[in-house]
Amino acid sequence: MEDWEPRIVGFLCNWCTYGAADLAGVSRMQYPPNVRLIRIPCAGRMSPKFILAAFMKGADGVWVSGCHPGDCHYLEGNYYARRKFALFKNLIEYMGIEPGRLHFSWISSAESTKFASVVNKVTSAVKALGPRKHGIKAFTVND
Amino acid sequence: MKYINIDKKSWASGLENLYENYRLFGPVKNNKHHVFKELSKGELPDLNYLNTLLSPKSIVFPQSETMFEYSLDESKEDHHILKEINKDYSPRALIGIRPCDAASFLLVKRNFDTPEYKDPYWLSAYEATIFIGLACSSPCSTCFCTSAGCGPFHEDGLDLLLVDEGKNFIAKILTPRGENFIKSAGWETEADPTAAEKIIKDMKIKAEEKIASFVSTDQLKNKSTTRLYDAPFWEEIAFACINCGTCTYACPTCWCFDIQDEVSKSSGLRMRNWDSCMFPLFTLHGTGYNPRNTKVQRVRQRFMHKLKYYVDKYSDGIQCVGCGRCIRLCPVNIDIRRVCDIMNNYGSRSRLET
Amino acid sequence: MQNPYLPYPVRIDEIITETEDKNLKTFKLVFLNPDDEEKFSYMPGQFAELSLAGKGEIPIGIASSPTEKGYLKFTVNKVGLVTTCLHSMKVGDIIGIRGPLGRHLWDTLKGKNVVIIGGGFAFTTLRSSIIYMLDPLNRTNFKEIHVIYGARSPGMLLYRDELAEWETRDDINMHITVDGTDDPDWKYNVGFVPTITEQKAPPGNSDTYALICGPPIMIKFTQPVLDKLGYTHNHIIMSLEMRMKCGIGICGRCNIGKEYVCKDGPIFTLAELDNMPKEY
Amino acid sequence: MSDYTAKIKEISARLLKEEKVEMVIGFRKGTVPMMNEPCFVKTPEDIKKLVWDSNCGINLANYLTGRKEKIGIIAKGCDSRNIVTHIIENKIKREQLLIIGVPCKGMIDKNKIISMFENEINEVSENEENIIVKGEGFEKTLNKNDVLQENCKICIHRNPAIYDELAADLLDEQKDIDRYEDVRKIEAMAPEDKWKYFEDLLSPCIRCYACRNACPLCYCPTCFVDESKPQWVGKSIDPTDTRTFHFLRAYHCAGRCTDCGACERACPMGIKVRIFTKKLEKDCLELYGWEAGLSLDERPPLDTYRPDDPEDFIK
Repeated sequence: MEDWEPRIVGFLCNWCTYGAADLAGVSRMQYPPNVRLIRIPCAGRMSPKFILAAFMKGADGVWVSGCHPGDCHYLEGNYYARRKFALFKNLIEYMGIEPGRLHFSWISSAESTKFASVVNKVTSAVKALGPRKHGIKAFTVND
Repeated sequence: MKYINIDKKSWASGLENLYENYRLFGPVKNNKHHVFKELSKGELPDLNYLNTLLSPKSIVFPQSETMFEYSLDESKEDHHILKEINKDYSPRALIGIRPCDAASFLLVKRNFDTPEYKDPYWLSAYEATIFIGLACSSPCSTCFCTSAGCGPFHEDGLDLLLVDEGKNFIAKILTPRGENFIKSAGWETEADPTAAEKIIKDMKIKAEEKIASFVSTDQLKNKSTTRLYDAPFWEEIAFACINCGTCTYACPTCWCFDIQDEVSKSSGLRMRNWDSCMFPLFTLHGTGYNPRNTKVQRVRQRFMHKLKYYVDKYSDGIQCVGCGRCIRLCPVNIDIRRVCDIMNNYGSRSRLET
Repeated sequence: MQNPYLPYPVRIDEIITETEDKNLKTFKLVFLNPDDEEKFSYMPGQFAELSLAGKGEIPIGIASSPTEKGYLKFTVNKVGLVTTCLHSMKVGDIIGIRGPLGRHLWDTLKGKNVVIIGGGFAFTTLRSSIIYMLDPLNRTNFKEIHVIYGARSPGMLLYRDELAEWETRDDINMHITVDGTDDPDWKYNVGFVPTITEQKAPPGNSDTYALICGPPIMIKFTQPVLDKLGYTHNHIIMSLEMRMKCGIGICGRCNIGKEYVCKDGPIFTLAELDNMPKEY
Repeated sequence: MSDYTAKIKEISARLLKEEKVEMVIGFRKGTVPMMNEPCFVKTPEDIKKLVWDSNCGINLANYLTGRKEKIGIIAKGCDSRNIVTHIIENKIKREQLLIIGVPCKGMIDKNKIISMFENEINEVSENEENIIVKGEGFEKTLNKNDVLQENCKICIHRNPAIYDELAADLLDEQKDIDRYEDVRKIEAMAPEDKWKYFEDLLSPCIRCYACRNACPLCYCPTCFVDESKPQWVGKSIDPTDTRTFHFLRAYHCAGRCTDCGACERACPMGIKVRIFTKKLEKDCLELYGWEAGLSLDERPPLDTYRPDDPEDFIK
């Protein structure tokens, strides 16, 4: 397991964290390549189904990132999302998935340094836990 | 007819012998309920039970079953071509099945074994199975087997009938397969046929007397399908229904299934899973149109199928053996006995209250 | 025991986009094992389950005729998961096919006048029937053949080259129609199928059968027209659509009354349908 | 209980007679012990079939979804809270309803009672305090409080939250109840043990969806398990699919669940499915001070926010 690398799915708000990822890229910042990024229109669009589907299909970690409170492009999407995430994070842990596998962050499009640092933190947290032992479905419905 | 006396002291050793030649399945108490499961070596079926929570249909028709496998890897020569899967159809014995459940396999066989098409999965499993019945001396209050074409000592569909006589079982051998089973177990003490016959007959009469609930089915065949279908009572019958699949999943005679593909990277499976006419998805077209879009329509389909369409199609009674599971398990107390009587009496002089 | 759920492997040999909205494509399929073609012996009006590994199966009417050897044709409308995937496939891809499924009524039609009434993309099995009847070996088995076929617009008609060819023949009476068009060169009918049926279809008699296949709304308005023209219900043949899985009358979902649409249909006479619950 | 029934009949008869409602939704006596069947009554002659006893655990709010008539509905505490939720979520209009409130003394746990006896139970009757169980060769009197449904034992809203009529005087609510002892026990487990716990809990599940369908909150036209593009979960009885179903179902009830116990009561396999919804109920209370179905004027917790909501879990 020495050379095991986690696979992490990141869901990023189009208006902030996704921009930060771009900025981090053009600024040639270094961060681990373990995160596969998926752009979503707003943290408020994030459905718990996406997170469970990612875990079910074998993700070692999931990370969701949106705009800082007050900065939502749609004014209040991230406020609603915050409540959804709070309940869902607790539920995921209650289910028996380790706390270090699901992460949330607020990162504005200017915060490329924070972006790189959060990717680092998320990756090392997931890496520390090792591969998942349960809840990966070998055969899934293909769509 | 041949009868064997099985001393309960030799029950365990007999099963031990059988274990060499058969996969054994039997009722086992799991938490609060009895369920049918495969017995491990040395594990004994618990024959001191009223009936299992769910029917034993899953032994022959599993809730989920793989049909084919295939590769999606285009570098492989046979990619995207479905292949049959080797399955274990070695002899298996279903021990302690109630006569009603045994009869259900014969009903269901009509669906899976047709003149035009044979369902290889169901039939292979069915043919691999020998059915060791356990006569029912204390029927439940929800049992109405005697008016649903079978009874507590019914023998159809069985290879062997066990009758619990306290210290021993009398085994009535009904088929050559049953005889092989007995031989394989090493139970050899033949019982006097006349005496055994008498004991079983007396117990049977007693058991049948205990059956306290009945359905009337005599008029179903004569009724017009479309009149029953259009009858006004369905709204009232269906009102309480929540459209869960409990009745259909618990029922020994429900056979509907769905076919689905699941894949893992470049390998795939085609599988089938139980389905239920209670679910809207069952009949939903790709276009979004659903010919059975309402709860009333779905409830009507279930009862019409069991109590009218099947009756018309096969002219051999209703698609129900009277096990009473749907009555006991329905979360909202929809009772097939009541529905059957309403249908049977619809349009007759003494119409029941609807 | 032969496994009726196991599809024959076939290769996509040709893909034709049929209509201007690009939602209908015809797939020409060739059996990988020539023996399988022998086993797949069918008649017009039957259907097959197309099987896409990893996606599932769909029941589709066979658009080719048994008189066309060496391949099968299916015209597929893009609706759900499996058809969408099929539409994205390319020539050379491998799929599966199970069948032929369903019954046909050709014994009844022998020696009779046949009036084919079709609408929209339900014309596929009707095409199969026309090709079959026009085959020189079969044509003498039928008297007059009438075809009333309508679509929303000229660009939505299927098999346009063949329609044009049939128009020129004298052993088939074609009545092509569209709901409307702004094409000044359109030389056929304009109007809904029920109207054209009323104008062009021959009157009903014991020697004449109508085969109808189309959207429910077309069937709903055509049926009274046929009544008026004197067609009795056992001389009107229709095709039902239901969600299906097994296609062989076992899985239970296409049950209507005591019939399974997949096995006992999908073709029924209106007289048969009159005695079945209206649940389709 | 007979006085409850009499009063319910009297009110229902009056509402129908005065044409204030087109139907009354209530219970009729079941065909097996400890079961009553939800039913509707449209004419004064049919009133006689209405009953009320300790076997009316099914949540009748489930039968209101999308109905157009003027309806009289019999509602215990939890039913009334689900009616409030239904009104808030526009599944029924307040003006359509005449709520016949029933201060509820708790419903009995049928499965528990059945499992207490080896033989089949043929008859169950009750009085104010006791449940009398009879079967072949036995008769036993049980203290009703000992055999209540788990959710009824810890119920703190026995009185209807809204009502237009009352079938009895309001009750004193239970005080000093620890509602979440079982949830805390699981929260305290290590992840591995939690996983195992739920694996065992869900192993009997047959995916019949009785829990979902018994729930008045589950009225989505297409449930996520039935969606096909994409299809979120498989249709087999794969344990991962089953677990996903149960947790997502519970999550969809977050801030809406009244712990009426309908799901658990409906489960044919006897799975304690409230353990999922209770976790969310507890978190909604602790994080947002929310209890579902108590007020028509407040938005449920996932339909609103405060700028200073807790966010210490966010980086």
